[in-house]
Parts: sequence; C-alpha cells; structure tokens
Amino acid sequence: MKKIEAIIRLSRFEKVRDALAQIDVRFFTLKEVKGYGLQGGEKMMYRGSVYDADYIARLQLDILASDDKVEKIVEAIAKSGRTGEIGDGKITVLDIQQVVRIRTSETGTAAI
Amino acid sequence: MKKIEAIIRLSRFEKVRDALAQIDVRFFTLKEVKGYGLQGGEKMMYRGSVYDADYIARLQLDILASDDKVEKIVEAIAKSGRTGEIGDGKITVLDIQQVVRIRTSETGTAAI
Amino acid sequence: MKKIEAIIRLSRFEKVRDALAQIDVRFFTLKEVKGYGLQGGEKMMYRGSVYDADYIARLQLDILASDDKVEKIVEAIAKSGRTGEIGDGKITVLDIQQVVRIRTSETGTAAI
Amino acid sequence: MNEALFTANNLWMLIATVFVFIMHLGFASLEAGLVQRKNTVNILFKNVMIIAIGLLTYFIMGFNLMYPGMNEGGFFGFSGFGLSMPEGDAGAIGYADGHYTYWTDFIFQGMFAATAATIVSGAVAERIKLNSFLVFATVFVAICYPITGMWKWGGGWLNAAGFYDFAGSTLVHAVGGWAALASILLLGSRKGKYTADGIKPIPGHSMPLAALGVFMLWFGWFGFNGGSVLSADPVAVSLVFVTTCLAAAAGAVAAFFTSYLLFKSHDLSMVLNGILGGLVGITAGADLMSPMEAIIIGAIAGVIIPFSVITFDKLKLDDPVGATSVHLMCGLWGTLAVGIFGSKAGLGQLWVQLYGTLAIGAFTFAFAFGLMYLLKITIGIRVSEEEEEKGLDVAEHEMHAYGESMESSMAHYQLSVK
Amino acid sequence: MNEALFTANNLWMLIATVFVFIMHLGFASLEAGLVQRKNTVNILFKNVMIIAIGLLTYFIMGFNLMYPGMNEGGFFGFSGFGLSMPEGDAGAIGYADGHYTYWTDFIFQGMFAATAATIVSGAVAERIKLNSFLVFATVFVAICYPITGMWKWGGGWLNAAGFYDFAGSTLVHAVGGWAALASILLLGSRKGKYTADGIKPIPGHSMPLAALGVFMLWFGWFGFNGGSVLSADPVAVSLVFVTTCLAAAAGAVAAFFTSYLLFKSHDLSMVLNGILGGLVGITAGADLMSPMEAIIIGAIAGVIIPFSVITFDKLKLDDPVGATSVHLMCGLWGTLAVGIFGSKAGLGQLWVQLYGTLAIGAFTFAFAFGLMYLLKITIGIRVSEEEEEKGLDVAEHEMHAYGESMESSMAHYQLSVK
Amino acid sequence: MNEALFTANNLWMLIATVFVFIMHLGFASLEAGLVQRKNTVNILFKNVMIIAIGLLTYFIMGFNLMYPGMNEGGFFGFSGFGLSMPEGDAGAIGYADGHYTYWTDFIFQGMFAATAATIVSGAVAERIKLNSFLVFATVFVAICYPITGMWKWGGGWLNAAGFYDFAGSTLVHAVGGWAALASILLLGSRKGKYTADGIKPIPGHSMPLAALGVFMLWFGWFGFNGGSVLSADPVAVSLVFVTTCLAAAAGAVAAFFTSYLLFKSHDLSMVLNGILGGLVGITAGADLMSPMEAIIIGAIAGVIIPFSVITFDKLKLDDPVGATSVHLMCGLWGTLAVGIFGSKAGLGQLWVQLYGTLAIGAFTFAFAFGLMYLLKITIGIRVSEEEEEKGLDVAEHEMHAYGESMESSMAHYQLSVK
Ligand SMILES: Nc1ncnc2c1ncn2[C@@H]1O[C@H](COP(=O)(O)OP(=O)(O)O)[C@@H](O)[C@H]1O
Ligand SMILES: Nc1ncnc2c1ncn2[C@@H]1O[C@H](COP(=O)(O)OP(=O)(O)O)[C@@H](O)[C@H]1O
Ligand SMILES: Nc1ncnc2c1ncn2[C@@H]1O[C@H](COP(=O)(O)OP(=O)(O)O)[C@@H](O)[C@H]1O
Repeated sequence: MKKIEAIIRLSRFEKVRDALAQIDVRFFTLKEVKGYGLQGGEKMMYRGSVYDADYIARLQLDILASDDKVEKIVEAIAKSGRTGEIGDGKITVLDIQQVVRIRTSETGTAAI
Repeated sequence: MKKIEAIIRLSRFEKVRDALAQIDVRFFTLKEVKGYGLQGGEKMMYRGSVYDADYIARLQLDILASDDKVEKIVEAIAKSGRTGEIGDGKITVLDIQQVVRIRTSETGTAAI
Repeated sequence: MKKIEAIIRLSRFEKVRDALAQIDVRFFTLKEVKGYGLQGGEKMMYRGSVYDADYIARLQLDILASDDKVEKIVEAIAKSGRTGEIGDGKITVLDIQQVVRIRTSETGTAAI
Repeated sequence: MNEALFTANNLWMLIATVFVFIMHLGFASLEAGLVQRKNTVNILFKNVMIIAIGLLTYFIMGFNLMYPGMNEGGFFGFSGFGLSMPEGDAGAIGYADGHYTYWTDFIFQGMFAATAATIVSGAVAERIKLNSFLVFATVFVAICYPITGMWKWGGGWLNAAGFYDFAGSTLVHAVGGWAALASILLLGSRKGKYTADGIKPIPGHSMPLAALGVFMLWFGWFGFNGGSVLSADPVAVSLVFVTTCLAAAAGAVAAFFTSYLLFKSHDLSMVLNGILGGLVGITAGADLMSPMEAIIIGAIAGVIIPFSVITFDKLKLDDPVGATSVHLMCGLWGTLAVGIFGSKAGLGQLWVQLYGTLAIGAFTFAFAFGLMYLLKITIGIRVSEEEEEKGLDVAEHEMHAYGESMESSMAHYQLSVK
Repeated sequence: MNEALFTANNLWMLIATVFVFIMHLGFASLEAGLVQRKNTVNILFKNVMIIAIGLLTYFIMGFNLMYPGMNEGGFFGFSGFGLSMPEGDAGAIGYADGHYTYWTDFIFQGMFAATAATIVSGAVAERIKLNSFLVFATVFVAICYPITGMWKWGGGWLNAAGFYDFAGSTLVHAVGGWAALASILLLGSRKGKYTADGIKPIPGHSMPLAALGVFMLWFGWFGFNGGSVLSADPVAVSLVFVTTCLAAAAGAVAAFFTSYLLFKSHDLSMVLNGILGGLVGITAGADLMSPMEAIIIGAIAGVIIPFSVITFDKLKLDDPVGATSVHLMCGLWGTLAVGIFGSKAGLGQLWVQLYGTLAIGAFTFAFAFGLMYLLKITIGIRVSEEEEEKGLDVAEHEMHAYGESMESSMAHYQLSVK
Repeated sequence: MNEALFTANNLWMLIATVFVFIMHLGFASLEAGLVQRKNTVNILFKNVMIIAIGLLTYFIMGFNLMYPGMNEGGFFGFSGFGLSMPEGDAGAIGYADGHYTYWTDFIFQGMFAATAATIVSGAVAERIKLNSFLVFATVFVAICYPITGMWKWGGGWLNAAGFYDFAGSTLVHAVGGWAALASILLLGSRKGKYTADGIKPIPGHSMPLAALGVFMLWFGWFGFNGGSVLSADPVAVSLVFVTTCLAAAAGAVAAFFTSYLLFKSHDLSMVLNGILGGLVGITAGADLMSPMEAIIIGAIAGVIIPFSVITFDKLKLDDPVGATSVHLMCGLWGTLAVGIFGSKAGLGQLWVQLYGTLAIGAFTFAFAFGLMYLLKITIGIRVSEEEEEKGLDVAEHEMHAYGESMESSMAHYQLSVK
C-alpha cells in the first residue's frame, strides 16, 4: 500500500477532486499548508511598506491507495492539477507498512 | 522506528488521548484536517439553498514510536477512536529512516 | 529520495528558514500543528479557573531532498532550531518511492 | 405645560429609547463573544428574535398589563389588548404630566421589556433548544415581567409600600437573573464543564465582541437610567449620568483588583462583568446617590462579581456569560443599597427593599421555573448531546458563524451543492 | 417662533443626523459580514469611501439639485454649486418654518444621500472593480439621486401629484435597489454561484458582523424615519418610533416563520433581512400608520424577503447581501402600502404611489444602467477571473482583512520584506 | 433663563457626553483591529480600564485642576478634591450661563479627559507592560492633562493670550500625541519591525474592527465637536456638524489619492487614518470655518497622514496605529489652521496658535517623558522579548482573544484542566 501526498494549487482543487472521483478515489484527507519556495508569495502592502507574504497557500491531499492504483492516481492529479506555470506543486509517493480501519479494525487493502 | 498517522473524529479526541496516555504515549502531534469521502459532509443551508459542506472535520495524530510499541498504539487508537459508524477514520503506519531530537541531536529510538 | 519532516518551535522559524536557505533549500511546505507532550501547554486562566492549554503550537516543515542532501539538511535544522530547552522538537526522515513535479511531470530527483 | 419644554422632555425620552434599544446590540455582542464559535449564530439569532418578540408582545398585552391604569396598590390589572392613544390632549400633551406622549411611553417601556428575556438568553446559551427558548421568552415577556413590573412601576402594592427601584435593579435585572437561575437549574450545565477533575473553563470565542458589547451596554445605560428620570429635568438627568458612569468605573476598578487578588490574573471578562455589575448596582438608586456613594455602590458590585462567579461555578450552576452574577447578584445588591446609601437610606427602607425584591424574586423564580419545567416535560428544553457537541449553529441553523478557512480563497472550495 | 422650541426641534434634527450617519457603519458591517473573507477589506473600503464621496458631492451640487428652491412641480432645478447659508433670520431661526437651520438641513439630507449608493455596494460586492464602483457612486450620488429626490422632496412634479413617501421607501431605498439591479445585470454573477448542478451558496464570512450591522441599521432608522418628521413634534416623532419598531419586529417574526416553512431552517441572514425589509416597508408611511397597520406592513415585508431572495436566485441575479430584495422589493411594497393602509389609503393614492414609484424607478434604472454600461465599455467594471478567485482584498488592496494565522504568534513570521 | 431652553441646552450637552463616551468604543475597536491577534485582549483591557480610570481620577482631582475657578490667566489652580454641586441656582439653572448643570459639566469634561490617555495606548501597543501603562495613564489623566487644559479651557494664561482651540486639536489630541511620542521614544520599537533589511510591516489583525472603530469615532466626534459649542445653539451646533463631517470626508478622499500616488495602493488603514486626521484637524476651529475651509483643512490633514506615517517609520518611531500621525501631526495642523483659515485667521493669531500649541506640547512631552522614564527605571515599562513574542494576551492575561480553532467543535477539546 502507498500513501500519495500531493501539494496543489488552491485553484485546482475542484478539478483534482473531480479527476479523482472519476477514477473512483473518493476518500482523501485535505490539509491547508503553506508553500515556501522560489515562487515567492503575494506582494503585499501595509501602511506604505511593501512586503512579501513569503509563502503561497497550498492544499495537500493525502490519499491511501493499493499499489496497483498509485500510477493512475498520480497521473490524474498531475494532469488535473497542472497550469503549466511555476508553482504547480509536487506529488510524492510513500510506502506504508500498515493501514487499519478504525470502525472495523480491518487491516491492509481492505481498510483503504 | 515507525510513524503512526491516525485520522480520527473530533469527538473521540479526548478518549484517544487518554487511551494513549495509559500506554504511556504522551507525545504526539495534532493536525486539523478535512476528510473528503463517501460519508459526505454536514448538510448546510444558506439563504434558501441547501448545500453540502463536502468534507468532515477530522483530526490527524502523528506518533513516533519504536517498532515494538506500534501494535499497542494502533490497538489503543482503534479501540478508543471507534464509534462503529461510518467515518471513524484510519490508522496508517509508515517506516522511518531516522529521528533526531533537536534539543540534543540524539538520534534513533533515544530521540523518540 | 527522502522526505524530512521537522517539528520546530514557532520562535525558531526564521532561523531555520535562513539556515535552510544557506544550504540552498528554498522550497518547503509549512504546516501549523499542535504538539502534545510532557512539556505541557500554556497555563491559562478564565473566569477564575486555571486550565492548561494542553498543547504547544508548533510548526512542521516538510522538505523533499535527494539522499545525499539529507544529512546536511537535518544538521542545519537541528542546529538552527535548537534552544536547548525541553520542547525543541524532532526531525524525522522518511523514504520516498516517487516524486512528480506537477508542472512538467518530471519524476525522481529532477522533480525536487 | 409649555410646548417647548414638553418637546424637550419628550425628545429626551425618545432618545433614551434609542439608547436602550442599543443595549440589545450590546447583549448580542457580549453573549456572542462569551460563547464558543460553534454557538455564535444561535446566540445572535436568539437576541435578534427577542427584541422582535419583546416589542410585539408588549404591544399585544405587556404594556397594558404593566401599566393597567387601575388597581392602584394591587397585584394585577389589565386594561385590554393592543394599544390606543387616548383621545385629545390626554394622549399627547397632557399625558404623563406633560413629560412625554403615550407613544413615547409605550416604546420606551417596550425596549425595557425585552431586556429581561435577553438576560436569560446568555445564561442558558450553548445548550438550550431554540424553539423552547423562544416560547419561554415570549411568555415570560408577555406575562411575567409586566406583572411584577406593575407591582412597582405600574402603581401596584410595592409602590404603595414604598419600595424603590429607580430604573430596574430588581424589576429588570434581578427579574432576568431569577429567570436565568430557574432555567439553569432545570437545564443543567454544559457538557464537560464540571468534571471529576474539576471545573473546565470553556472560554468565549471572541473577546473583541465581548468588549464591544459591554461598551454598547454602558452606552445604552445612559438611556436606561437617564431615561428613567421620565423627563429631561437637567439636574436629575445629569446627576444620574454622573452616578451611573462613576459606578461603572468603580465596578471595573474593583473587579480588576479583586480578580487580581483572587486569581493573580487580569481577566478581561471579569473586568467587563465588573462594569456591568457596577451599572446594575447603581440602577435602583441612580437618582438618589451622591457621586461618592455611587462609587462605593459600584465598587462593591465590582467586588461581588468575581466571588459570585466562582461561587456559582462551585455550585455547578453553569452560566457562560455570568448573567446571574451580574444581573441577579448585583441587582439584589443595588436594590438593597437604596436602603443603605443615599437620600432614602434607613432601616425601614432597607426592610421594604428586602421584602420587595424577594417578593418579586419569588414570583419570577416560580413563574420561570414552572414555565421552563412545562417546556421540559413537553417539547424538551435541551438539545441532544450530539447536537451540543456539534454546536447549535450547525444543529439548529445549519450554518457556520464564520467562513472557516484559514486561507480566504479556500472558502469557495469548501462548498458545493451535491 | 419660540427660541426654545426652535432649539429643541433643531436639536432633534441634528441628533437624527447622527443616527442616520451610523447607518453607514451598519451597512459596512452587514455587507462585510455577508461577503467572503477574501473580499472584506474591499467592501469596507467602499463603504468608507461612499460616505466621504456622498457628503462631498452633496456639498458640491447634490443639495442644490435636490432642493433647488425653484421649479415647483417641475422635473429639474439647480441653484448653483456649493452651499451658503441665507443671510439673517432666513438662514437660521426662520429657515424651514423655524424647525431647523440651513446647516442642519444640509447635513441631515447629506447623510441620506450617501445611503442610496451604499445599497448598491452590497449588491455588486465581490466582483466589481474598485475604481469603477467609486466613479459610479460619485456620479450616482451627485446627479441621479438628487434629481428623483427633487421630484418629491424638492417640491417637484410628483409632490404636486400627491405622491407620498415619508422617509424614502422609494426615494432612497427603491432608488438604491434599482441602481443595484441595473448594476447586477451588467456585471453578472459571481464565479461559481450558478452552475450546471444548481445554485451554490457562497455564505458570508461573519454572522456577528452581519447581525451587529442590522442592529446598527435599526438604530439608525430611528433617525432616518424619526428625523423625517422634520421637527421634534412629540406625537409625530413618537408615533413614527412606534410604527418603525413594530414593523421591524413584525418583519423579523414573519421572515422567521416564512423561511421556516419554505426551507425548514432558521437562517439568521433571512431574519436579519426580514428586519430590514420591515424597516424599508414602513418607511414610506411611518407617520400615517397605526401600530397595527405597521405590524401588517412589516409582516408582509418579512414574507416578501425569502420569496424574493429565492426568486432573484432563480433568475441568476446574484446579490450577495440581498440588497435588491430588501431595498427594491420592500421599497416598492412600502410605497404601495401607503395607498392600502393608513390615513391616506385609497385607490387614487394607490395609483399615484404606483406611477410615482415606477417613474422614479424607470429614471433611476435607466441612469444607472447607462452609467454602468459606459464604465463597462470604457474602463471595465469587472475584475479578472483570477482576481476574483484571489479575492479583491489581495487583488485591489494588497492586504488581508485578518491576521490569518491560527496561532497568534505566527502572524509575525508570515511576513518579511524581501 | 427660560426653563425650556435650559432643558434643551443641557439635553444636548448630555447627549454629546454619550457620543463622546462612544469614542472609547471607537478607540478600543480601532486599536484592537490594528494590532496583532496575540495582543488583542491586552489592548481591549487597556481601553476598558482607561475610561474607568479617567472618570475616577477626573472625579477625584482632574475636574478641579482643570476648572479651578481661580487663577484666571494663570498656570495652575486647584479647588480641592472631589465634586460638589454648588448650592441653589448656581449649581443647577444658573451654572454655565444657564447652558447646563454642574453635573453635566463634569461628566462631559470627564469623557474628554480619558481620551488623551487612550491615544497613548494605541501608540505603545504590543510591547508595554500593562501595569506600567495603567500607572502612566492614571497620573497622566489625573495631573498632566488637566493642567494644560486649564491653561486654555480653564481660563488660564493661554486663554488670556487669545489662543484658540475650540474642541481640542491641541488640548486633547496633540496632548495625547506628545505623550505618545515621549512613550515611544523610551519604549523602542516592536521586535522585528525595523531590521537591517528595512521596515517589516506588522499588519493589524482585523480590518473590520479597525473600520468599525473609525465609524464609531466619527460618530463620537459629533458630540466631541458639537458638544464643545457648550449649548444647543442651533446655528453654531449645526455649522460644527457640517464642518466636522466635510473635513472628515475630505480627509478620506485626500488620503485615498495621496496614498495611491505614493504607494500605488488602496490601503484601508490609510484612508481610515485620513478620516481621523480630518476630524482632528478641524477640531480646533470647527466653529470658525466655512464648509469650504473645512474641506481644505480636512484635505490637508488627509495629505499629511501618509507622509507622516512613512516619516515616523523612517525615524524608527514605531506606532502600530498611527496615533502620532493622526493626533499629534494633525492636531498641530488643526491648531495652526485657526490662524490661517476662518474668521480668526491672521498672522497674530497664527503666532499665538503656534506658541500656544508648542508650550502645551513642551509641558506635556516633558511630563510624559519624565513619568515614563521614572517607570522605566523603577518597575520597567517593556515586557520581555519572550513575552512580546508570545503576545501580551498570554503573557499578561493568560487568555486568548479568540477561540482559535479552525473548526468550531474543536474549541472544546483544546482545553482541559490539568
Ligand atoms: N523540495 C521541496 N520540499 C517540500 N515542498 C516542496 C519542495 N519543492 C516544492 N514544494 C512545494 O510545492 C509547491 C510548488 O512547487 P514548486 O516547486 O514551486 O513548483 P514547480 O514544481 O512548478 O517549480 C511549493 O510551494 C512547495 O509547497
Ligand atoms: N483512501 C483514503 N485516503 C485518505 N484518507 C482517507 C481514505 N479513506 C478515508 N480517509 C480518511 O478517513 C476519514 C474517515 O474514514 P472513512 O473511510 O470515511 O470511515 P470508515 O473507515 O468508517 O468507512 C475520511 O474522512 C478521510 O479523511
Ligand atoms: N513521540 C512523538 N511522536 C510525535 N510527535 C512528537 C513525539 N515526541 C515529540 N513530538 C513532537 O515534538 C514536539 C517537541 O518535542 P519534545 O519531545 O517535547 O521536546 P524534546 O525533544 O526537547 O524533549 C512535541 O510537542 C511534539 O509535537
């Protein structure tokens, strides 16, 4: 089993969600995160001084998936999350030892 | 060493925390996350239109643990976090390469 | 490739960020998290009753890095994030299967 | 009566009405600030409905129950449903000794009426069923408040007995406080407040709302006390302004020091309650006191507040906004203070004040308890545990008080019709 | 005229001015509460600028366009730029039949003027370009509002025809509503509101701001309606207070029940709109109605609100704050109600009310549409999709409305000069 | 004196008092909005305490220091502790030429007194120790403000010299501003504001609070300036309303354009400061100016604001709310403007205005600096770095201003007694 973590733009969230729904991924966990990077943040202004918000607001989606579905999911996110401009984000895939469904104590892919 | 990530209901937080305390896990990191899934969200209403909040508020607990304690922790969470109704959440276990305690630069299980 | 997750004090954020910039890590993802642990939380007071806020606000930095840079990064964080007092936080290193840059679909270290 | 003087007097009563109106904003803001985020819409909703219900019921029957113009020295009177201005001069220029018109009388008194119910709303917040509360408030404002009001201001038996309550330490505040107490007793405390491990405070979600609410209440009190002069009499109204403000100020400072001594803390909510305590305390005798006496009365109220708050907590009487401490305890104190300080002070007066306030308290408590009990055994008064946990905003209103997202631009994505 | 009476009359008009002023706080707060977080600075900015622009343009030309003191019974008049107090008694003691001074007249009327533009700001929120809106508001307040105002209050043709609009159900509220409607039509709905899947509500970001705003508006309405008596006449002003408050209360209760029946929900924003609907509804005839009639008018307005809100939504006319429902629909209703209830009721009056309000509506709609259209084809009226998504606060003001961090101590670290 | 006229005059002074009172809400809201979340409780706490302290110290000694009724043309006078109404007609109907009563005089002046200290609280926000500030405010309001107040309003030497300050551009605003400046100098800037890399802005945490605060301040200014007529004189009060409002409006528009030209931005906080600048600017001569002159004075104040804000920043004088720009710079400007515009304009007057305001400024600055210095070397005036970082809410009050959780239902779980 794998855990897919995708960091995407806020503005692509609906597209990504729909793309995931189409390949039948309808459970995921969403986190609001801040991306620090070369892209810089919003240019802001307050009382005559310009400053930089330093970061850009991003969403992180965590998706648990069985090994065979990973590729499809990564592809779906990469496609639906893309604008082509710098700052589109990253998808990472991590290996998972175990998954347990709290409701039933099922484990393994049955729990996903 | 392992990292245990548990996504639980807000309403079970106190029970889970107490269950963890009982097996001597007293350090963990908490994140507020949103769960998207078949369970759907709250039914909401605004100015005559019904809508669905889409997600359910969830808590994610991250716990670092040495390999031998993992099973006990997973069990404790699964038991204390359970309501039996759909949406109780998931526990995942990930393998960890290294842990460093910032204060002392200790590494490995000593750092947990 | 590795994912480095560092949980640090709010007050060390700027130092850590600068230390990372110096070793040329300028992309990372920031999360606001709550640390539960023996350190306890702030002592709070409301209408005559003392209570404990239970947790301490912490920041989590997620950094993707190629294997050869991990050590340098961990060291940089450990040094810049240290105050020497209990509660300085932890750095964990996880193995990653895959990274994809959404913008270009590049994978592997090229995507970092 | 001179037309110009009549106009000036009436004008003051109308403006005082406007100031009293704003107390509803004050209560709404204060109560919203002192509850949890998840119950904010609910408390605002209740406060908005109370003013509407209060005015309508006072129009339908409250005014004529409270000022029946009959049964002088009695316990009850009712001069019929609805309102109608007396014909000719009696309604206009000659009404109330030429101090204001019939309409002015109604609207000024109507603003007071709703206040008593608002006091209850804070104390029962975060756990009462919306509909039960609204029924309670309706009946309470329509019937209970006017009856005891009639006993004194309507020329009833307590008025005949020499009981004094200038602007309502008892008739409005303690009355609201007793009803709050009865309701709390039947309702029980919020889940998780009193546990085996002790008291778990449930802090309010917005101190700015709470603080602005108190400023607004103080603002309104200029009309509440100042208007109770029932004319624009320059010396009387200005003295009332002075005593009211100094009592409020003294309440703040006394609560500051008392809560520092007791808790070693500078708790904003205590100082805010101290101001309100000072205001409630001076209300019964605002026209009788010298500035110095006003300061003493306010300061004692400010000392009462922290002690009262922790005592109610020890008794496990859960009052999220401190309404019982502010309105009931300081209302009682203010009523008694008329017998201790000022131009009416004396043992005889103190005795009347005591039995007067207790008589009104007993009636109000019994009425409120009975009514709440009736609701409890019929439609129920408490939301389910699950609803309480979710918050009344979602449970009763299916809305959130705040666009919740950390990032503004997220708000949009949280929502979509299924 | 007696000096004391003149002083009292003038005093009331000045205080009414202050109360009307506070309506701008009310609108700012209500509109801010009903938009998304990301557009909060923008809506506050617009409301702050509107009152400034409104007063200045009214000084420069609006006042003399609206009250030209010439062309009785006509369509247009203008007595020159700027202001100057008539010499001698005519400007002071003798002005307006000794009810108030020239300066009082200007400042009271000036506060009204800006209100009409404020109504528009809510309806076009979250998508209009700041500069285009400011230009629109300036021209609208400087020219359009005073012209139709002159038709009735300035002694123009509708006044001659017997059209009645006591405090501005049509002249202020419907006028603002028509301008809002014209603007919405040209502007289009917010992105994502009306989709193939149906209507996606975009909830406001702060119900406390919305509720406090409505309390403040009600507060201001005491001056808006009460001041429209144009003297401190005790019976008239106090009756207006009674009818105004009862209509507002009835509006709240009616909206409560109607929206419960329609949606099975207790939507705070509907009840708030119900109060405003009741207030707008009574405004045209606040001095003509009995309390009972006021309740009926207010209640009908409260019923109109939820139906109107869903109807506008069905027509895909996107109005984030319900300004068209409150000000346009209830403004029309209130104007017609003068022909149905109260001392002027009658078919003849109803007919005048109808064509009066339609004439004013037609002129205003055409003017606003033309002006907005001109802006659309020149500097553009709508922000880009990207700006709308980001929010106008960042796009137009480069600021956030709130320090965004969950943890207070983070705020500092989010920011650093590059 | 005619009883009705006396009543009307006194009534206006009382209502003006109420309006001035609300300025404390305005300051509390504005300052809370312009500080970081983590210092919100602290700033609210200070503002709540200031009004209480201000009224009490003014009762104890301030009033009799400021209006000693002796030493005409002198520098100092004191007619004893406490208050007591003169016997007979002198205290009531005959006091102040029959314009208002003794009590009215006290309470109106008392509301002004606290304002000066409030101005300081904004400038020193986010880093001053609570107790030191409270001691400072107490002594400052009790002694310093009344002494310079006596020089002009109490009939002292500047009054004799012909210095003019209608409602306090110097006596209240510049005085507060000088004290703020002295405090800032001793206190230093907030950590992280001025760095090697340049100025790091620390944005306020709530623009709605800031905007509502400014509306409330404007609202209060009707009483501040209007009440300074010291009677309800129809022409005088209404002219003051007109000049006050037009100056505020012009300040907003001028700040809008100036900050756009300077920064290419539409910074809400600048426009809000522009309004306040306009109000402070007109305050010294609100009764002397024509509407057009008022607009010019307000507009110049609006231009001053952005320049002043960036200049103070360049000097590394850290003022989170812009109090020095608004109250000190525009206070000076307004005082001088009396010598440039309006019925008293002339070189002679300008010279008196200049040395008058500088004399008061010098005394106030010296007093405030000395007092703050004394506190610095004794109990200390600045919180520790760690406390500043944590925020004063937690460090000084052990509370949070907001239930912090993103999800309402979390609030409960964040808290539990150990
Ligand atoms: N090395 C990294 N470690 C952690 N997060 C990263 C890393 N690189 C990018 N991110 C995250 O992804 C977001 C967007 O990726 P970025 O690299 O800026 O875009 P692109 O891939 O188009 O160049 C960043 O804001 C940051 O949150
Ligand atoms: N495949 C998944 N990937 C990521 N998160 C998931 C996944 N499945 C469930 N979750 C998270 O767990 C929460 C509850 O789990 P859910 O599967 O709905 O309950 P149950 O296991 O009782 O059926 C979801 O809201 C979501 O946050
Ligand atoms: N076993 C753990 N699992 C998850 N998070 C932990 C664990 N131990 C510590 N943390 C996180 O790190 C933070 C600080 O670490 P802590 O252990 O308290 O400091 P120190 O390492 O100096 O003793 C904690 O607040 C918590 O968020």
